[in-house]
Amino acid sequence: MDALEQLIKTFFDWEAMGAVVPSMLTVGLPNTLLLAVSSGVLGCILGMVLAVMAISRNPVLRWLSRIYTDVFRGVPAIVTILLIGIGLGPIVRQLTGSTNPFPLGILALTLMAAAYIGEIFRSGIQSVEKGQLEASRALGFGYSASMRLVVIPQGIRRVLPALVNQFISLIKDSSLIYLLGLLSSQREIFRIGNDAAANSGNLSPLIAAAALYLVLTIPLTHLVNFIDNRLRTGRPEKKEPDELAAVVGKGAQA
Amino acid sequence: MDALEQLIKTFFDWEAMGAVVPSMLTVGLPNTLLLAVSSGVLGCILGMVLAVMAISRNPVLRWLSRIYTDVFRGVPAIVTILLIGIGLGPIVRQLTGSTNPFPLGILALTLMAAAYIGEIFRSGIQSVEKGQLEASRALGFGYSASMRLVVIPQGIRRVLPALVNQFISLIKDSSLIYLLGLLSSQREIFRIGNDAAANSGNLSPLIAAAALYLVLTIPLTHLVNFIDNRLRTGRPEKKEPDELAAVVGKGAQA
Amino acid sequence: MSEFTSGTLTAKNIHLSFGSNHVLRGIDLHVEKGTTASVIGPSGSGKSTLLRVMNRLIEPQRGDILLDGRSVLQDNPDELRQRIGMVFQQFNLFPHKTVVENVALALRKLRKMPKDQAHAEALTQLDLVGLKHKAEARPSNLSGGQQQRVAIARALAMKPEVMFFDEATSALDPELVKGVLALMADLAKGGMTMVVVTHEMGFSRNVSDTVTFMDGGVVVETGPPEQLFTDPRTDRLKGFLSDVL
Amino acid sequence: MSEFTSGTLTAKNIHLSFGSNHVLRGIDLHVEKGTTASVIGPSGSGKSTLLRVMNRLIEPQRGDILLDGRSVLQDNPDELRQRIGMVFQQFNLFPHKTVVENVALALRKLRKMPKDQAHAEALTQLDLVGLKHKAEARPSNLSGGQQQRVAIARALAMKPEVMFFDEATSALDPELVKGVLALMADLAKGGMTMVVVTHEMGFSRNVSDTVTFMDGGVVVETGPPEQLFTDPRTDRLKGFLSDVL
Amino acid sequence: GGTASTGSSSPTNALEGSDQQTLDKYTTKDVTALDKIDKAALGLITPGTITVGTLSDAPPNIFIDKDGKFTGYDNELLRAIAAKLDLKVEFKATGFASLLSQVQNTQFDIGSSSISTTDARRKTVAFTNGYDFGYMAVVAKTDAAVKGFKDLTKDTRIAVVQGTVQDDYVTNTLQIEPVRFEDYNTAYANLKNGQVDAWVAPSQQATGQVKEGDGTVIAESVVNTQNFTAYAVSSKNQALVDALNSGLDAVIADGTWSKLTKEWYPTRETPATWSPGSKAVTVPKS
Ligand SMILES: Nc1ncnc2c1ncn2[C@@H]1O[C@H](COP(=O)(O)OP(=O)(O)OP(=O)(O)O)[C@@H](O)[C@H]1O
Ligand SMILES: Nc1ncnc2c1ncn2[C@@H]1O[C@H](COP(=O)(O)OP(=O)(O)OP(=O)(O)O)[C@@H](O)[C@H]1O
Ligand SMILES: [Mg+2]
Ligand SMILES: [Mg+2]
Repeated sequence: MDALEQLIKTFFDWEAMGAVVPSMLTVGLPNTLLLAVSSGVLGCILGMVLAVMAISRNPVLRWLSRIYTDVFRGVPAIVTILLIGIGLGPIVRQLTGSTNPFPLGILALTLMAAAYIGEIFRSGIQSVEKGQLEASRALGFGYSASMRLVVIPQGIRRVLPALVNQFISLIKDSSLIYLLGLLSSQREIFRIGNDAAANSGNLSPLIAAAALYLVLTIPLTHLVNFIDNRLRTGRPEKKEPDELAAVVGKGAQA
Repeated sequence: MDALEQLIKTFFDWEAMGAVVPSMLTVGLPNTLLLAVSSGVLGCILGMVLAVMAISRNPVLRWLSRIYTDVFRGVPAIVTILLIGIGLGPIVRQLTGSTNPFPLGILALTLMAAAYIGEIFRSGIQSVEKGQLEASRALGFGYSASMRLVVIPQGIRRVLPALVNQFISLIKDSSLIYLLGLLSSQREIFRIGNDAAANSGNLSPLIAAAALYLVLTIPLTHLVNFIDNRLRTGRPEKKEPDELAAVVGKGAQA
Repeated sequence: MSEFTSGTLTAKNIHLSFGSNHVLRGIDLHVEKGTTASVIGPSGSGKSTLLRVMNRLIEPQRGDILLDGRSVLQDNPDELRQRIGMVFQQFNLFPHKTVVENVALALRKLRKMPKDQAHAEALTQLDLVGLKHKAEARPSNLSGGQQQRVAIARALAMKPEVMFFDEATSALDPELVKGVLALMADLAKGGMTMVVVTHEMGFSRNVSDTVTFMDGGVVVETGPPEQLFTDPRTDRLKGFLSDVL
Repeated sequence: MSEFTSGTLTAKNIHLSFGSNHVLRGIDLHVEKGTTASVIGPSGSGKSTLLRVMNRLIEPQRGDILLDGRSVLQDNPDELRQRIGMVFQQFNLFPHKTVVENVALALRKLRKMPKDQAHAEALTQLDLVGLKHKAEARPSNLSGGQQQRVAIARALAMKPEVMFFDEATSALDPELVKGVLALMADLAKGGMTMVVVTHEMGFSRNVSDTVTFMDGGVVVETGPPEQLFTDPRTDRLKGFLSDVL
Repeated sequence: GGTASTGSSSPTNALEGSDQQTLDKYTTKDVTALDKIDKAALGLITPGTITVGTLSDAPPNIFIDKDGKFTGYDNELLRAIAAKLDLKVEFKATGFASLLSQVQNTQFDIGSSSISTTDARRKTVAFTNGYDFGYMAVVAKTDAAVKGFKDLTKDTRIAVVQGTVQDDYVTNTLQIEPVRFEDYNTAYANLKNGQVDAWVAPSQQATGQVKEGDGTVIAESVVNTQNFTAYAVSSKNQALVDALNSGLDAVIADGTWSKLTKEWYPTRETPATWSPGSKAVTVPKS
C-alpha cells in the first residue's frame, strides 16, 4: 500500500525523530518544565484565591472573581500572551533591563491557568457538605481556618483529576509563548518539534514531541491517581481502585 | 504617551475590527458553533463512557479507559488533528467522495475533548458518598440504573464548572482544525481574525475574535451557574449564591 | 415474585472480614415469615454489617442466605433487594431529589408506574409518616427525625416482603416511635417479615417475636423477648442489660 | 478566657425563620452554670436549630443570647464557640482525617499544642469513649455508634465550658449510654454547663436538672424533670409523654 | 509562518510582473553613506545589537537549523548587513500574525520573514528597500494531471497558505476558491496525502519542501515582482530604516547579495526588470 507507506514515512521517520530528540531533551524539556511547573504552581495559588473569592459572602469579591474568570477563560491564549508581551514587555524591559520572555510568559500562562483552576477549585469546594463547615466552626475555627483545614482539603481531593487535566493543558499551552519571541535556546519541546518538522517537511519530529509529552503527562496522572487513592482510602494495602463499586459486592456485576 | 498610543492602535483599531466583524458573524460564528457544539455533545457522551469504564470493576475496561485518556490527553492537539486529517482523510475521501474537513475535525475534537471530560466526570462520580450507591441498590436498582439515576446526576452537578472550562477550551480548540485545510467559507472566528491580522499587521482583528468568544462563553458560564444553583438549592427565591458560607451566619465574616 | 412470596429468612454461618478485622464470625439467624426479629448488641458488634450482608450489599465471605429455605446467593441480587426494604442508620436520602421524588423514584423506574401514580402513591406513604407537608423540600433542609421518616417511607413504598430497619427509631421522638410501632404491627399483620437493629431495649421488647444479642461478631444469645430480657442466660447479656436505664 | 469562666447560658426571645418557615418563635431558655438542661419535643419542633442559634452557627433574627448575663451577639463568635462544645445529630466527622486527627485537630491549631501532645491528649479522650483501638481508622469505616463517640471525644477534647449534645446517644447502645451518662455526671461535677437535646425520656430524666419541652418553635413547658415527667401541666406534654414506651 | 501578503487592494494579475513604477513610490533614490550613520541614534532595544523578530519554521528563507541557529536566506543577508553596520544581531522566533505589531511596538527592532510590502502592511510599519522578489510555483504530485498554472481549474483543489500573495492570486485572479492552510508544512503534507491536487507556493518554499522520493514535483515556476520583500521596522524609527538601507546597498555593491542569492537559490534567475536595494546601487556583474 503506497498511501500507507507514505503515511508511515510522514509520521514515523525514525531518523528524523532521532535527529531532534537530543535538543528536545537538553533544551526543550527543561524549558517546558520551567514554564509549566512555575505557572502551574502560581496558577494554583491564584486559582485558589479566585475560588475563595467566588464563594465569599462579599458580593464585590464574588463579582471580581467572576469577571476575572470570564475574561481570562474566554479570551484565546494567543491574544492574552500578545497583550501581555506587547503591552507589558516594554515596561518590564525598562524596569529590569531584561529581554528574557520567560517571566512574561509565565505571567501570561499563570493568569490564564488561574481562571480555569479557580473554577475547578470552586466546584470542588462547593461540593463539600455544609455540615463540615458547621462542625469546624462549632469547634471554634474561624471561617478561613475552617476553609483551609477542613473544607478546601476535601474539595481539592474531589477535583484532582480535573486539576490534572488543567496541568496537562498547561504543559501544552506553554508552547504558545513562542509568540513572545524566543531565542533558539528558549524553545520548548513542541516548538523544537515544529521547527524541525518545517525544516524536513516530515511530521515525525512532532510525533517525537508528542511522545515526550506523554512521558511527562502519564507518570503525572498516575502519581496523582495514586495519591488520590491513598488519601481516599488511607489503606496502602487496598488493591481495588474502584472504591465506589467495591462496596456493593458481587451483585454489582449483575 | 507615545508607546501607549501605539499599543492602543495595535489592539484597538476600530476600523480594522469593523472590517472583520461581518465575516466573523456570518461565516465564523456558525462554523465555530457547529464545531464546538457537535464535538461538545459527542465528547460528553464518549467522556461519560470513559468515566464509567474508569470506575468499573472490570480491569480490562479500566485499563482501556486509562490508556485512551492518557494518550488523547497527553498528545498535542495539532498532532492529533494532523494524524486524523492526514491519516484518515484519504480513506474518508475514497469512501464518501467528500473533501469537507468538518467531519474529521469534529472527530478529532471529540476524541480529545472526551479524554478531558471523562476525567472530569470520573472525579465527580467518585466524590459521591458510597451510601448513595448503597441506598439505591438496596431499593433494588441495578448497578447501571443506580449510576444513571442516583450517582451520576449528583456527580455531574459537582463538576459543572469544570465542565464549562472544558467546553470553553473546546470553543477555542476548534480554531485548530484549520490544519485540515479550510475553504474561506469554512473558517471559524479565530481563523478569520488571525488572517486579517496577518494581512494588515494589526492585531485588532484578534481582539474582535476574543470579544466574540466572550459573547459566546460568558452567557454560557452564567447559564450553567444559574442551572447549578437551581439544582443545588431547588429554591428559586434564593438570592445568596454562596450556599456554603450562608449557613454559618454573620460569624462567617469574623 | 414467585420465590419470595412467603419471606422466611435464614442466615447460616455468615463470615465477613474488613481487611484483618473479622467482623462477622459465623452468624446464624432465622426469621419466620410475618415475624419480627430484633438484633441488639454493643456498638461495633456487626449489626449493620449483618443487615448489609443479608441483602447482599456486601457478599458474605462464607455461609449462606436462604429465603424460604432456598439459597439466594446464586440469584440476581437486584430482584432480592426489591423484596427487601432497608432503612439505613445514616438514612442515605438522595440529596438531588425532593422528598417526594425520593419516595417515588423506585416506584416509577422499577415498578414502572406512570409519574402521576407514583407521585400519588409516594404522597400516601409520606402521609403515613406525617411528612406530606414536606413533599417538595430537599432532604438537606429536613430535621433528623424528618429524614429518618422519609427513609422509612421510601423503603415501604416498594411494598417489600421483608424489611430491615437499622436503628430505625434513633432520631424519632416518643410520639413518632409509637407511630412507627403501630405501623410495624400493621405490617407484621400483613405478613411482612422484619429485622430490626436497635439499641432501645424497650423498643426491642415491644416489637419483637425473637431477640438476637450479638457481640464481637457472634450471636451470643437468641430467643423470645420475654426470656432474653427477663432471664438472660449468659453473663455477657446480663451485663449488657444491667445498663439499661 | 475571662468572661466565659462561669458559663450560665440564657437565650431570650429567640426568633428564626427559614424562608417562610418560622422555626423558632420566641424561645426562652436559662441554664445555670454547672447544670444540665435537656430539651425534648417532637421531630421538627426546632431543637437542633435552637442549639445552632445558641452557638451562633445561625444568627438569630431576633432575641439575645447571654453568657453570665452578658450578651454575646456582639463578640467574636469563634471565641464563643471555642467555649461551647457541640456534638451534632449527624456527627459531621472530618472524612479526610483519621479518628485521632479528628480529635487532635482543634487542639493543635486552636490550643496550639505541639503535635505529639495533641495526639496524646486525643488518645486519652478516645480512650474515655472506648475507641483508642480505632485511632488510625477513617470515620467512614466506623459503625454509627463509633462515629458518635468520636464526635463526643472531639468536642470534649477542647475542654469547653458548655456542651451541646444533639441526640447525643441516638446511636449508642445501653452500655455506652451508661458510660456517657457517667461522663456527663463527671463533667457536671466539674462545673460544665450542658444542653442535651434528646428523645429518650429515660435519658432526659436521668441527666437533667431542668427539662424544656418544645413544640412548633415555642417552649411549651419547662421545669425540673420530676415535675415535668410526673406532673405535666399542658395537654400537649401529657400527650407527648403518654407515648413513651 | 508566512512570507506573505495579500496583494494591493485591487486584484491584480501577479503573473504579469511589475511595471517598476509602483515600486519607485517606496524605493529610495540613494542612501546615507555608511560612515555617516550614528549608531547611537538607531533607537535599538539593546544598544549595539539588532533584535530581530523572525519565524523558526519557514525554510529556506527563515528557519532554525539542526544546530539551533537561526538561518535562511533572509536572515543570512541580514547578518551581512549588520556586519557592515558593525552591529550584532539577535534573532527571536515569533508568529507571523503578530510579527509586524511586535516590531511596531518595539518588542523587536526588525521583522525578518520574507515580508511582502503591501500597502495594508505599510499602514502598520515601515519597510526597508527590497532585497528579494516574489517567485511563485505550482507543485503537484508527479503523476497528477496538473502540469502548470494553465491546468488550474474550478475543479482543482488548490492549497495556498492563507493571506499570502498566492492566496490572493488564486482567489482573485484565477477566481477559484483555494483550500487555505496556516503554514507551508501542513499545506505540503496535505498535497502529499492527496487531500489537495496542487499547491501554489512561493518558489523558495516549494524548493525547500519538495524532496526526492516524495512523489511530488515543482510543475512550473513564475516570477512575480509586483511586491518585493523587505525587512520591517517601526514606522517611528526612520534612522534604523536608513541604516539598514545603507547596509543593504553595501552588501549589494560588494557582491555579498549575489553570493547569498546564488547559494540559496542556485537555479533561479533574477529578472531583468527588478533589482535590489536603492536606485543608486547596482548588482555587480559576476
Ligand atoms: N436548612 C434548613 N432550611 C430550611 N428548613 C430547615 C432547615 N433546617 C431545618 N429546617 C426546618 O426547620 C424545622 C426544625 O428543624 P430542626 O432540625 O430544628 O428540628 P428538630 O427539633 O431538631 O427535629 P428532630 O428531632 O427531627 O431532629 C423543620 O421543619 C425543618 O424542616
Ligand atoms: N467499610 C468498613 N471498612 C472497615 N471496617 C468497617 C467498615 N464498616 C464497618 N467496619 C467495622 O466493622 C465493625 C462492625 O461495624 P457495624 O457497623 O456492623 O457495627 P454495628 O453493630 O452496626 O455498630 P453500631 O451499633 O455502632 O452501629 C466495626 O468495628 C467497624 O469499625
Ligand atoms: Mg450500626
Ligand atoms: Mg434535630
